[in-house]
Amino acid sequence: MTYIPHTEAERSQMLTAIGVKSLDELYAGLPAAMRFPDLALPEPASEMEVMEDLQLLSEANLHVRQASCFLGAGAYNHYVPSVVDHVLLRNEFYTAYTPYQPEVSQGTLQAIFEFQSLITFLTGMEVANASHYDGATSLAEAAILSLNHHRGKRTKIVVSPGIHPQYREVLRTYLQGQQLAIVGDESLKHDQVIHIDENTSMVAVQYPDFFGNIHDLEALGQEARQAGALLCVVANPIALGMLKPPSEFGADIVVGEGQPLGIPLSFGGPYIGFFATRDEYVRKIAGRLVGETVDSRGQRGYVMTLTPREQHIRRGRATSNICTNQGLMALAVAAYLSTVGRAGLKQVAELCYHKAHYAAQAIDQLDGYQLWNRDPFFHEFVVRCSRPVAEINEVLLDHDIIGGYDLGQVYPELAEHMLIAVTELNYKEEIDDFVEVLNEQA
Amino acid sequence: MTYIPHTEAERSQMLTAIGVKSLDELYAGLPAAMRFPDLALPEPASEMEVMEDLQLLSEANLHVRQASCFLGAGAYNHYVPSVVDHVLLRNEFYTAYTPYQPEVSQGTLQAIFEFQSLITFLTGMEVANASHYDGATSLAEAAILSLNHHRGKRTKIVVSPGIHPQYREVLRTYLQGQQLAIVGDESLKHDQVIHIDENTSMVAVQYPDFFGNIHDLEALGQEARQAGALLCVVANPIALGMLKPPSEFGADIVVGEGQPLGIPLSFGGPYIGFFATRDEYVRKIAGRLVGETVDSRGQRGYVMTLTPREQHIRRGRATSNICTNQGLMALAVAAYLSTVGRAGLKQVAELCYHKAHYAAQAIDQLDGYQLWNRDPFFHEFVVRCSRPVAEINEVLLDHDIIGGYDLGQVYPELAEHMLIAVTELNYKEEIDDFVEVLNEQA
Amino acid sequence: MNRLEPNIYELSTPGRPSHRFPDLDVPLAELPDKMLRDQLELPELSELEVTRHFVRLSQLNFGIDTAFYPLGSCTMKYNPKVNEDAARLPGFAHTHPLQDTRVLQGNLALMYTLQEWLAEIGGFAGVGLQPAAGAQGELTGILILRAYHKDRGDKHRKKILVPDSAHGTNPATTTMSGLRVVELPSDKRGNVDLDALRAECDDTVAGLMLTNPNTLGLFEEHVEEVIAMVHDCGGLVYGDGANMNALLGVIRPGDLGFDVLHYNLHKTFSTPHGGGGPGSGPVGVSEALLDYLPGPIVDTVEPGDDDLPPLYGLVMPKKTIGRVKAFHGHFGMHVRAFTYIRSYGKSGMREIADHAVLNANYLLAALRDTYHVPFDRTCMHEFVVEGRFEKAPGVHALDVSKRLMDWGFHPPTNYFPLIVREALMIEPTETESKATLDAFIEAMKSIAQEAEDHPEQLQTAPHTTAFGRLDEVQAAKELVLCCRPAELATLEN
Amino acid sequence: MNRLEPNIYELSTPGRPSHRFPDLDVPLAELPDKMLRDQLELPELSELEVTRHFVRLSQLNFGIDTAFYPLGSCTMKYNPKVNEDAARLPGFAHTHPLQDTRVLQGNLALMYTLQEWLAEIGGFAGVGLQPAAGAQGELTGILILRAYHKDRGDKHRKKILVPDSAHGTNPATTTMSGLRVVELPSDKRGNVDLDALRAECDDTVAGLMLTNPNTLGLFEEHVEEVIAMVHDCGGLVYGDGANMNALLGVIRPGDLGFDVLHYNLHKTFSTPHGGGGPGSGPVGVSEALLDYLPGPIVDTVEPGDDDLPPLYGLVMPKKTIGRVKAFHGHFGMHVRAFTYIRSYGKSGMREIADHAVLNANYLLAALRDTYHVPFDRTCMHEFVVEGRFEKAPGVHALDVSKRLMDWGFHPPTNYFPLIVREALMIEPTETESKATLDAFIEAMKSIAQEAEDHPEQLQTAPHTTAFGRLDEVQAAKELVLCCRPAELATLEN
Ligand SMILES: Cc1ncc(COP(=O)(O)O)c(C=O)c1O
Ligand SMILES: Cc1ncc(COP(=O)(O)O)c(C=O)c1O
Repeated sequence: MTYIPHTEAERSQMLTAIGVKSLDELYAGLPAAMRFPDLALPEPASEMEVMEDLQLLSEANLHVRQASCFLGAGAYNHYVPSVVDHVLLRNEFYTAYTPYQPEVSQGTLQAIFEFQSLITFLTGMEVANASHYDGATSLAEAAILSLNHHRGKRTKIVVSPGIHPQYREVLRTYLQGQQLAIVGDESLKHDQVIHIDENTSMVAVQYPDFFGNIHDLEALGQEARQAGALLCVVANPIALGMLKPPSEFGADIVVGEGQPLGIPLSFGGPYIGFFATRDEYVRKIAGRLVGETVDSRGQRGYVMTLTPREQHIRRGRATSNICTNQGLMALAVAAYLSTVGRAGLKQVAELCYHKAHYAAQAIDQLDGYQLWNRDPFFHEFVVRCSRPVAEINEVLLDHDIIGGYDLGQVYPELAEHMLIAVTELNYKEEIDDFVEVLNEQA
Repeated sequence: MTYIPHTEAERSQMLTAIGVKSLDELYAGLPAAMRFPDLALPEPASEMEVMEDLQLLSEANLHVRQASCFLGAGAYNHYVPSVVDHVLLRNEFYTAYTPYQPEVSQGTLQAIFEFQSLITFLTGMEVANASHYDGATSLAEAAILSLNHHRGKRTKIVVSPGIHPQYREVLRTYLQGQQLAIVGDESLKHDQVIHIDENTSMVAVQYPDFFGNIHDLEALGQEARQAGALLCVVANPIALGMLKPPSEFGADIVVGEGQPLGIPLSFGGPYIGFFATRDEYVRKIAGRLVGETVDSRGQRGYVMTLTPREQHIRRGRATSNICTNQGLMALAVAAYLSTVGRAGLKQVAELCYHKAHYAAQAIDQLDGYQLWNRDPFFHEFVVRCSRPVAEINEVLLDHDIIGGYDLGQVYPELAEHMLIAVTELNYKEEIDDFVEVLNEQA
Repeated sequence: MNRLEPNIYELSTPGRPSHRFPDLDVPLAELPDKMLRDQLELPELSELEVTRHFVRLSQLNFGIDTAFYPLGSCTMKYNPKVNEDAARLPGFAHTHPLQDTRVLQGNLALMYTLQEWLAEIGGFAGVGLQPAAGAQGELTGILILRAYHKDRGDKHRKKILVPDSAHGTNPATTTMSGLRVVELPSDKRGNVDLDALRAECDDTVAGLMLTNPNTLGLFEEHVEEVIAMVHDCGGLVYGDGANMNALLGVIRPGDLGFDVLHYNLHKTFSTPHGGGGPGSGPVGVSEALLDYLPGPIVDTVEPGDDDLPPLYGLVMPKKTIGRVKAFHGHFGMHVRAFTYIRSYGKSGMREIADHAVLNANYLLAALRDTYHVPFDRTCMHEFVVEGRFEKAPGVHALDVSKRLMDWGFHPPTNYFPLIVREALMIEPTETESKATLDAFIEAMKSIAQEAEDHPEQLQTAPHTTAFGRLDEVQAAKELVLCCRPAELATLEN
Repeated sequence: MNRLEPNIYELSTPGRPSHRFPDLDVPLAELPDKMLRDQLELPELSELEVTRHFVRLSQLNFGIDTAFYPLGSCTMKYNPKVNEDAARLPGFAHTHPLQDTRVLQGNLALMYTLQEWLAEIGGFAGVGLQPAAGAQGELTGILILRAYHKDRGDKHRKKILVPDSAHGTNPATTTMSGLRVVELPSDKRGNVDLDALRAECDDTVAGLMLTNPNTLGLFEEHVEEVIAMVHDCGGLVYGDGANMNALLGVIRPGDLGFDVLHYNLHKTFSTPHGGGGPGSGPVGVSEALLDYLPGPIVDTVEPGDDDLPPLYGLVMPKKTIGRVKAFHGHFGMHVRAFTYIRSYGKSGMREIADHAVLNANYLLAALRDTYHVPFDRTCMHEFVVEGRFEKAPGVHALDVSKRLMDWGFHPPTNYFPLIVREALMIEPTETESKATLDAFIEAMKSIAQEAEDHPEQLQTAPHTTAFGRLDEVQAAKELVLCCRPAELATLEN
């Protein structure tokens, strides 16, 4: 299959116009010995054959719609209303690029502006940017903002062990070149508050945390504020459909993973990181910002703004290198939130909440299983099992059930603990079946 | 799930503006006793639940991509390039209606004009209309055209038994109110030529015929012409990618089923009937015609034309009642033919041809099976079996093979004969497997 | 600098590489040389050229998804996106119409259920899904009437009564069926004129074709009497169900005495109009006519029980008028309509009608003082006003329509029904919001004012669309119905 | 009558029924009252309103599928539709990143194969697919260099050499990685200035970031020498692969001596740009750097044999720099790129580069006489001209760009690279036809003429688009970054 339009005749006309005899000649300046390698790739194939291959590969997977899925841990199986993908398939949206030329990009610009607005209101903050790669990198970008806010004078980031382990990994990857300490997540018992001091740039916490717990962050916010550190909350956006926005705990930055808002699981990506903060930090935000303005005809319109923050202007002095971000995913989130709306998001949140509690209670009553969470939780909870989680999950799979996350993999103290997520897609019947199989495996 | 936007407040504002107190009052003029029946319908459901139901229903089917399909008989399993459906999903195309207002319908109008052009060139005729419901009704409309052409003075339609049986059924349904004879298809042995006389309005024949045969229609065309009857050819459009167009046999009307040109099988519909003829009959064509013109600014544009032929103007004197036709399917055909293009259509035709012959030859060599076709055939052929076709098909199904059409169902003389179709979607391996299972069932 | 979109032949370049199919994997067979064509005048484009062409063309259209589209009689309601997804599920989209029905129980269950639901909604004993559109539903229905009378030996019933407000397909259908149209006048309130009807009711009446609500958007006030008169003279009553949207959950045509009715899935049940189809026009019939339905229809061939669902099969009604289409009708549309009814459910049906009627009456109330309403009473889902102005005699309904485009609205239906001068037939549908209706009202009022102040603004409209008025006379005179390929491709590969 | 599209909050109506989820089917649990929010300022729209809004917005965009889009450095080639279908197959789209990999062998096989193919195309020992975009690929690569030196105890290597023609992400990446940027000037032919490079090559060099072809679209003429110099002083060479489209099947960066390189799947491998992402920026590395790749990557954990495919697993490279993203990268983009490479295959790779280079040189040859070409030699897949005119000093590159919109073209990249005055960076890509290029040439020439004759036509352009020039100063000054909901919704249901 080729998408190259040239005919033989056109090719030779063009070569003549250029003044060369062959295509090879165009590469005369390239090291001759290495030119035109013989690549070990498959032969070209027709679309029909390619699609068959892909179909077969996809069928070699067990997907979550073929099973009951109780796995979350940072990626959630939610229902995506049909209209969302119909919007994404608009050719003018997905085949455009970054709206450098606003006169012919108002569609993208207004959609991003709306995404920013939706995130701003959802998080309760004052301003949101056009997106980051995912929840993990938005946390890293928050840390960088805090470091810049403190002009590099503070060299400690305090993180809660209740933040998604992979987010903490990414944070450490991003900051490995800086001279600073990332502390607080040494063990679950650990109280981060003891780390907060005058050298602390940012305190980061997850809400609900990785184990599903809904903590009141009021006190932590005050500690951070007192120490002059920024409070960053990693929030689950569906939970914000019912829970107090982090702004109410005095959060300075709210970041998170937007995947639950209309983006398919897709084996982990593309997703979208959202990033909201206070107006006072707007000039330190990484990434694109779209602002309202007017055009030469007096019409309201939108442009990318405050670009001097960004790499293409500030180059080596920019605080982030982000360029391409998650435009189309921002559109998905905007379409999702517009479609489900105020009432719908609340409904999803509550469905998740009640179903998770129904499941938790039922499992807690089984012999051999015990609910680990002591605090209120949202749609995810931890169960102490009396066997290795991997073994239980294997049996569950035989029943077409995708079991929860094996916490022992990353939290040694939580061996034989399973993190279970429940969403609106889990009917009562599925939950009951799940509980029954767990019971048999106790 | 509702798509009604009204809020409670709006509803009452609107009722007030109308001057009524309740919605019920709007129906005051309706027979009171029968108002507001209690309908035995399911409760409303969320999109998520509805989609799950539909998914389950669809999975209760065995579809042709889950099996090897050798079934044709008027509906063919061809590959549809991906781009076709992306075009059909353009909101502006599928949510518009008949282009009554050309200033805001140029997209639809030009696409139909292009469809007409493609069909004109493919069939070799001079003019084509915007579509009929399917191949069968386009044959019926051809017959009606012929009757009108002869001003009702000829009362016989001669049809070949090699025309799709269901098309002949539909022809008879359509014409049951007219005083005329439809003859020629009494048995396969029958030579239609003997029926052609001065009273014959139209002679209809299929090309390739229902059994796949490619007949030279030259002689038949001459017979028809001599008798002053119109020759109507029901053509397979994929076959026209390699075979002589019916215009070369002197066809007056070429009709057919457009499904093979980019339309999914979809259990039989929606498909599209195409209809092409000579310029001299253009004022007698049923259905929409789009013509080129200019707008007030001097731009080239398109409009529906010769509308005085149609029911909305001519009412009881119109020759057809067709109104809504197959607009979106015409777009699919236009997109398909533009995508595969000259070389692609020929390639598909030849793939079908060669694969069908490979299969036919292999089956003919088996004990217990015999190729029935004596003439050249295209991508479908008949095999005489030594057992009931239904029995063989049952075994084939166990091997995930969808066998051919059981001809005995409609042609008593062809009991134990199977009509087998092969397309570009049947790989050699599938054909070999099919032959092997047939062999085991001999 | 005006960038008109070339046509697909103008965009073609000989030799352009286009879509590629797999290589042949079997030996070459001998070709029937004598039968091969030597020219194939199809265009040659790259996939990008094809995509860009059709995307650009699409942008020249108004559709429901871009603009308010109050095209009367066409019920341009929102087409839910989930319907599109459902119809594209591989388990539906890739089923062959002649497969063994035992492996297609999903399709059959869906069709069976849809038959039942439509019958329940319309108040009929049974429904056949085969007809492809409204007009084919009409043909089906009238052929059923004809067959019924014929079967009873009632051979001289050749007259079909058709009100003068009827859609053109009604009389055209009658003629196609070999019967004779007798047109009935409407009375002052837009009803069938009872005296005229009475005068025609004799033993040559095969039936009456009645649209209710009629094309004025008005409920036939004497519907029971009208139906009784026809029944009393031995005729049957055919219902043109194009306007069923007003009746969902409100009143059932079958209960009113209609003997046959066609549904328009592409109107009432939200399947997309596709730029002019495909539609779907199932037909519902009373008990007495069940056996005449076109076939096959879906029926249970083995009853189900607690453990097993019933086995469905395709069966031909005993005295069927025959097939009206190859295969089983527009299954893809059946899937969409099924999805739609399943979504709204029982209570949703009436909500649809309620809001369709509410929206129409709201518009009517707002426009009544500005536009002349020829038959002014509570309307159902649509209404008709006159697009003419005493103070601006040179302005016509068409001018109002064209000017509406400048406001971003698709115009209403023009010049139908024929009994209204300068008709503008306005059907908002239930899926439009008050805000949209208010904007439309503003436009309509402003246009009426403009008709007096600046009539030329209307007469030369539209101004802001990509195309101005098209010359229909030239189109009909010059009759260019096919691209002229710039260069008739003679290279054959 | 100008119909601006309101924003989503302006379109909201309190109480509007919107998308409905299933009813709760379990008992209510107690809610954590203290933790509940009392306001949720989200809009409320019907599905039709949502659809119409986004469809209308989309029409305000130019995209590849509507217009030629020669945005330099971005490789705006055709995005095949089949790629979109492939990524949406349920078996891919509905897989959870933390499922047991034994039931996700389809995903892993695809990723493994893509790793292998990209490594083969680039001439590297291995590839990691995790990075989300080009810039993250850069960060990954530079962190790998850093880790490599650190591992060897080479602690004072803090200097990253970056040519002045480099993309802004290159220096920004360097800083983010805690290293120091040293900018290298370009020579007269657009190459890295060898003397300047030589002067910087010492034992504090961590590496060089080289874009080849560079952002002028020119192949680095001394590339082997440049790389050797850096290697000789103990540094490593990072390749910015944004311009790989020119090299497919032509030359492999790994063969040239690059140690690390990021690929842009959203440029070279046709995954859509999505209005600004998602992209995908896999990183290829030489043997010596394999263990530093971010992870997990896909590897075979049990070899296959004739009957069984290998078992794939996710493994963490031994000395990994760590994760750069949660999970495994932009899998949806991996599927598309896989589909693309599989379609073109072995021979197709070079055909892509050939025609990208052919198209660029064709444009360059045609425009050379009209526009000043600062570095004029055979270009690769793109080239840079100056958008300024001696006879029209008031006209700028931006004006040329805006005027191109009136011709229906998306403008080239403006004001990059920074070393060219009034830069217009033009990248046609291989999927555009000669006819399109000819039309673009005509436009460019006509605009150049117009710049002299009617400069104001350029300075006030665009004229035919839905929007005129936007006021960027006001945007930055007033800083409105969020809708102001007309009415802060206080009803809480
Ligand atoms: C009242 C009425 N009857 C019949 C029809 C014909 O229906 P169809 O176009 O589906 O054939 C229409 C179509 O617009 C109509 O409005
Ligand atoms: C030369 C070059 N390098 C790096 C980048 C950054 O890539 P991305 O936008 O994918 O992060 C770009 C993007 O435009 C580029 O053109």
